[in-house]
Amino acid sequence: MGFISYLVNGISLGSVYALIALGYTMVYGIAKMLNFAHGDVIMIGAYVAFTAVSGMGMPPVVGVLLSVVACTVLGVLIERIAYKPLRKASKLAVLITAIGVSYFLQNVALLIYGANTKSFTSVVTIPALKLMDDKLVISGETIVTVVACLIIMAGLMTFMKYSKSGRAMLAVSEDSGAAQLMGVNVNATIALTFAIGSALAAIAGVLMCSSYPALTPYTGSMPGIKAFVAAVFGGIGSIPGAFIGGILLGVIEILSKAYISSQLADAIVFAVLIVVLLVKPTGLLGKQIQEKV
Amino acid sequence: MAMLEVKDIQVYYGMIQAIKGISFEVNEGEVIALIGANGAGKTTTLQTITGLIAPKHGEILFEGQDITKVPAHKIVSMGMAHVPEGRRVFAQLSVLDNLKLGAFTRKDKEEIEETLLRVYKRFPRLEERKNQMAGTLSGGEQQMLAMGRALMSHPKIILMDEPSMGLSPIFVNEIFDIIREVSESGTTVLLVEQNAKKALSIADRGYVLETGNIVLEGDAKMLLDNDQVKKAYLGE
Amino acid sequence: MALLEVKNLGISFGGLRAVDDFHLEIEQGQLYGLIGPNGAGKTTVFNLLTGVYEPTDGYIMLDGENITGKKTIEINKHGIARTFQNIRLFNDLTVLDNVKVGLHNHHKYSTLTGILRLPRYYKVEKEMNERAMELLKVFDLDKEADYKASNLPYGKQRKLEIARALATDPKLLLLDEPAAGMNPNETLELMKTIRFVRDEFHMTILLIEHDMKLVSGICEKLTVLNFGQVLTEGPTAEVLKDPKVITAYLGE
Amino acid sequence: MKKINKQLRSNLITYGIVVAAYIIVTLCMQAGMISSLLQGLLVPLCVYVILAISLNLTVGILGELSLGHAGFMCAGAFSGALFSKITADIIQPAGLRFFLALLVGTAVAALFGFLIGIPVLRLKGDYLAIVTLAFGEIIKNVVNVVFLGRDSAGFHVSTKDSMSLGLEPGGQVLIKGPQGITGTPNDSTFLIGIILILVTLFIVINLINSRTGRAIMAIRDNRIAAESVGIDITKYKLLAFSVSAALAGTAGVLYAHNLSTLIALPKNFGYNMSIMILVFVVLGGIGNIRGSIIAAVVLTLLPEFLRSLNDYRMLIYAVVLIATMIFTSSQGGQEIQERVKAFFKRGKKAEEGK
Amino acid sequence: ACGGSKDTAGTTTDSTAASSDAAGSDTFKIGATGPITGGAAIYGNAVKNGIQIAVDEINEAGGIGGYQIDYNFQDDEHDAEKAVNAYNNLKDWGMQVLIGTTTSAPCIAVVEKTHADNMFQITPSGTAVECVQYDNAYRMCFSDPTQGTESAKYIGENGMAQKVAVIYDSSDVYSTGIYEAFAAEAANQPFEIVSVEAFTADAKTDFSVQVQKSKDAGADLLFMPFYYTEASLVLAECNKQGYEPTFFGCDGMDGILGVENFDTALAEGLTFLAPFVAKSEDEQVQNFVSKYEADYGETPNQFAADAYDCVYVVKAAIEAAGATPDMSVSDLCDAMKEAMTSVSYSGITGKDITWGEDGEPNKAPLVVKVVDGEYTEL
Ligand SMILES: Nc1ncnc2c1ncn2[C@@H]1O[C@H](COP(=O)(O)OP(=O)(O)OP(=O)(O)O)[C@@H](O)[C@H]1O
Ligand SMILES: Nc1ncnc2c1ncn2[C@@H]1O[C@H](COP(=O)(O)OP(=O)(O)OP(=O)(O)O)[C@@H](O)[C@H]1O
Ligand SMILES: [Mg+2]
Ligand SMILES: [Mg+2]
Repeated sequence: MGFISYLVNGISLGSVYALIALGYTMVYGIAKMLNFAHGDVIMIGAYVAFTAVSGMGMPPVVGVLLSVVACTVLGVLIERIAYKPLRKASKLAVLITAIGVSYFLQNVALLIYGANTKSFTSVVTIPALKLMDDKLVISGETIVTVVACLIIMAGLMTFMKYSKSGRAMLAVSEDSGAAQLMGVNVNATIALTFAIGSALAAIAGVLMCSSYPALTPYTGSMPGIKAFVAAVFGGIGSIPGAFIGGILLGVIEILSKAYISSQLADAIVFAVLIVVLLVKPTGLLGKQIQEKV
Repeated sequence: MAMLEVKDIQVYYGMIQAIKGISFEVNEGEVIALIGANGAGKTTTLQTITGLIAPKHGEILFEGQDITKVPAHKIVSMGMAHVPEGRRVFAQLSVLDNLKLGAFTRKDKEEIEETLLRVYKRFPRLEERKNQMAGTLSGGEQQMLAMGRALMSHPKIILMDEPSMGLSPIFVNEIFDIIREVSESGTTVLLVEQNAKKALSIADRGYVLETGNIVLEGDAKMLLDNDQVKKAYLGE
Repeated sequence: MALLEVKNLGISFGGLRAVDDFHLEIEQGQLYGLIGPNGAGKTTVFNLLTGVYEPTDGYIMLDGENITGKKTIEINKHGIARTFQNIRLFNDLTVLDNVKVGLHNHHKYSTLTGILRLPRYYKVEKEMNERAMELLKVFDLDKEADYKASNLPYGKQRKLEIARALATDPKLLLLDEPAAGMNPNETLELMKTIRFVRDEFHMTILLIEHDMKLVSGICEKLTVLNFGQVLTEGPTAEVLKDPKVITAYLGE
Repeated sequence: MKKINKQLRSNLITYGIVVAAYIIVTLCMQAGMISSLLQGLLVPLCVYVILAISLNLTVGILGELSLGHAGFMCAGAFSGALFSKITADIIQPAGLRFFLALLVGTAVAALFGFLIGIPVLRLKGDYLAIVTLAFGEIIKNVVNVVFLGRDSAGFHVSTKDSMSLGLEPGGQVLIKGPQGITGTPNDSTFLIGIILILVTLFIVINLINSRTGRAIMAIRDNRIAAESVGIDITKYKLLAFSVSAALAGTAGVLYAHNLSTLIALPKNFGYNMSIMILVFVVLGGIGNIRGSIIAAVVLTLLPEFLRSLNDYRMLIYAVVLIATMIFTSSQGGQEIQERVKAFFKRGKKAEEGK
Repeated sequence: ACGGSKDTAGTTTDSTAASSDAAGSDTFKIGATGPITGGAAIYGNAVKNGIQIAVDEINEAGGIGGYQIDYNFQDDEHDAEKAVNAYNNLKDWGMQVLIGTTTSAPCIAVVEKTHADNMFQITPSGTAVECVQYDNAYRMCFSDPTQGTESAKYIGENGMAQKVAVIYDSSDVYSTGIYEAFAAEAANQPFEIVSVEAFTADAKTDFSVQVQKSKDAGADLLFMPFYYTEASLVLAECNKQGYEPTFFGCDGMDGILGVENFDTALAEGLTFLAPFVAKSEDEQVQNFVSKYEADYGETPNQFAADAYDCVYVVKAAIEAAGATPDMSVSDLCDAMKEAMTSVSYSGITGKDITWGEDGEPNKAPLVVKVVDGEYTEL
């Protein structure tokens, strides 16, 4: 009994990681950059929804939509201003810029909203699922998050596989010069990637804060890192990998808290990650790229 | 009016000037050969034409339209294809996906399908390997893919950068046959080659590039007989 | 006894039998050519010989020693050095340093000696510089010793790769399409250099090439590979006349 | 040779800058011209400079992205501080004790670097980065749950709390879990910091310009080619990684003996710190040792000098960081730089081949 | 909540420009440090604002012994090293007395420096034992052990529970300190600790396991020695799991009702020991709360209150010592140290507070319980 409910909790936490990781992996897979600011876009998304719903009394759906729009615009703007000039620069330069953007977003939020914690009102209205004489409770948030993950994952995979823009993204990710020669507009494609990634971030932010309602300017940073780990776990760049990685990470975290040590849970999560990578150096579902000599 | 006109372009890599002001033109239906030693600037010229590199000075006209500042992807959709140096196939995509990307600028599904069949007919090996990851193809196979991919866009003009590099003798002949066929089917060709003899033998006209300057130009037959060319590029 | 003796060598990639039942014998001092259509498996043979891939079948004997399944570094220490079809230089190092890396296992001092700059450091570094410059002179690269390797023109990069391979003092030198991307004049010059290396360093050389002028010009013996298998082998002139080779490879 | 001379000159300039900085600061200090703020920053500056130089060995010379450098600093800091605490009454004078603590911290960090390097260095690129991050976090996490006490019966360890150490009355808690180590003697001085920077420079510069350094850089530039000329990849990667870790450990000891509290927070020993060191390295120019030093100094001082801006200070820091990256790394920015350089070089004949 | 941005008035003094001591000889220069950026920014902001109110009041009323107060607050990002920088920066500005630092870990580092400089220091909220280990340092709040011990005693003496579960932040000095003292005292009390679960700063979003374990252990009281941000999550999780024990917190809980948009029903019945309740009828408290609300648009928490009191304590000590601003930092400190043990202060965090030589305040904690969505003093 205990185990099952830990498992459910793990999936619940994991689905949040998965949702964030999907956005991470999307941007990484195409733009080949570790967007360390992703977690902070999530935080902004949550604040926007918070302001709309709790501050201005809009209905939750409108709040979520506003948040998606705001984050999409934000993501595209960030890309345009901070990352685009560095298209040809080293990966490290872009990484550092992303870190700068992360600091920037945190401090902007701090100036606008202050450091005080806000309590986020859940946007999920469906009731919790109670099983086995109420012993096992699956919250509405968990259900919505898992379902959202699955839909987004399926959507992204279909998009990448069958749409023209999806194929353009794959081409850009491999060789943007050659992609241009195919007639692919590289800037527009990368902007689209960021738009999608940031829209996902907004959804992730709203759902994360619905499950874990304390909102501060730093809310996004640790889950951001964890989701990054989840994405790598599953094989960074792989969409189903991000989902599986996220869920597994959540489950491992919760189970090690429950059965080993709540203080060492993070250490255990990281240790498992290391072991997985040693066995499968490109993550669970990552493509093994062999260099042809 | 020439299909493609290059007017006095100069190109720099940082402070280094790679192209020092060259002009030439390509007429519709022609095969033009651009030859020259290593590092003469042939690749740079082609990349400048397709908009991958911006020239510091000069003008490029395609069908009378100034494309000097037009981004590469728009130039491609205007009907120019470029088979890049070193093939640059999308290594982690399948052969078929690579070909489909070639037709990225085209809309009509049926026409694309038709072109695909024609490409398969010309390169049966590609159909055989259509689901293989492009990166694991051998050098020659990759070259076929690069050519096939360019043809998928159904271009008015095709720019080829050393298509025979690294190919077996039999295949070199085949590639030149294909270039001739492509030309005969109405596509204009601008061909960059180390294999000057073969290139000039199928070309209508040719230009000789030396350290960023055009030093010789004229009828292909004439260039083949030119002593200077013979000595420097034909190894005779 | 042959310097290199290969029997029954094979490897598969997934379902593809890239090299199958391959055999090869090269005598000391020979200039040997490996030719064949694109995708025949020539580069793969080089990768097997140098331990980049581990063969699933067969054995490789170098100078009487079995080197099958050994790691790349081990094989290099045993005496096989190579160049690559797609050039692999140490791009950010200078031309001189590229060659000095090649000298790594023949001119040694410890890391601590290097950090503390003990006298041995200066002595060995001097030896290395001298030896490296000697090698660069052979390839007419001495004037570019201080260039960054990636700033060399293509043809010179290929030569530098050969110089670096020679620096490891191999018994057998493998060259993968050394003339690719060179124009006929440059190829002629390269042929002279390869012959010079063979004579001056008493080197045994195995090369892959599609340029028939080079192959017929300098190779003494040839093996022709087709679909991973040996199609034929023998003295150059004979092989090039073989109808099988003409249909599969040469054309016309 | 011309090139060698150029290199030597460049290295001498680097040493010279450090020594000159010391002399100038010391003179100003005697003249009372240096504010308390700056005085307090001197040792941390040395710490960050050493960290930046050492990380440059991994990132710039070995060419691998490490996001766990703070973990090694943490290992060095804790082992060094623990050593000092245990031997506080035994070993005198303080100078000798601190010297030994430095050795201990360095050795422990090197050991960690070596042990972690064995599995980690088999991975590539971003995967390697994430695993170093993971290791850094594990070190921090584990340090946070360790309780160590000492009484007449010897040492006691627990991972729960200080009560479960079961110390006799009068026993001393040495490491107190999340409270870390308090009461570390303040042995670090600016002079020692400068000496350590010089030692670090000496080790790193000489390593780079030696047979070993060439092998490491060869691996960075082309692993397959390096193997083909007989370079032992694992050995040299491990060597570079361990040396880099060891030097981070040295910096950690210096850090630990500058403050009397040593607590492993995300901020000082977590990935935040690792990333900050990485920022120094990238901003200073990957592989450019002198650049690392300058970037570490400038970026440490910047937020302090922005103090008067209060709430906007970290915002401005972020903007400066982004703007600098765009300026130094974008094409447009680089063209401007080249033009500036060309302007200064005019007249001087441009040397061939760079 | 605009606490972060509108109150720059207090720190308008340009710290780099005014570094000469002499110029300030007709004012007392009081400095303070705490985090106003980073994850702990809430606490620093509260302290900053609380001091500002007191300083303004005192200056308006004629200052300390006729001398005005100059006040400067510096950010320390809740980092020991940055706190030392902040301290040094204040020294350059000419600080004579330090109110700080806000959080424990940085405070331990800074107290070494104030000790070396012999500068008078009083921390509003540095709860760790080591914060006041030297004779120049005092504190306004309860120490961690005091709080832990008092909490255990209170629960035991009032028979609040038989079985107690504890959740604490094992990566936090404050939380661990209270927990350890609580556990030690629990041995003498008629209840049993049935479950102890920790969390860390890196994993403080999800509390499902900790809550479930407490629930499964059958605890009828949940002791939560940590801050209210995490507490709000724990309470939400308990609600989710349908677990309804008695909640017992610590002074870090103060502020939980002020969390914007928080469903106060979740915190109903939450009891904790605190030095200060904003809803108190006390006149001084009401005065402070109304000013704070007017200036910063939010209800002050105990950090702000402790900080506010600190200023008055400093004033009392200076006046008792008869000190003047032209004294050197060290002389001032010696004079104030001596005065401190004789000061008896009544403020908003306690009445008739006195200090021992150990720097600890003697004051009775208030017991606060959340009733009908309001803090109520028991
Ligand atoms: N990305 C680059 N950065 C700096 N210089 C470059 C770059 N690409 C080419 N160059 C230089 O520009 C000149 C022209 O190069 P380009 O590649 O156009 O020559 P090419 O005629 O195509 O030679 P090849 O026959 O080797 O392909 C050469 O000197 C080359 O070194
Ligand atoms: N790592 C690999 N994975 C899968 N297939 C491979 C791999 N390496 C080579 N192959 C396949 O093995 C075959 C032989 O390749 P190889 O590179 O040896 O050809 P080659 O004879 O050198 O051709 P070329 O003259 O074009 O260079 C090709 O069909 C190639 O696709
Ligand atoms: Mg070229
Ligand atoms: Mg090959």
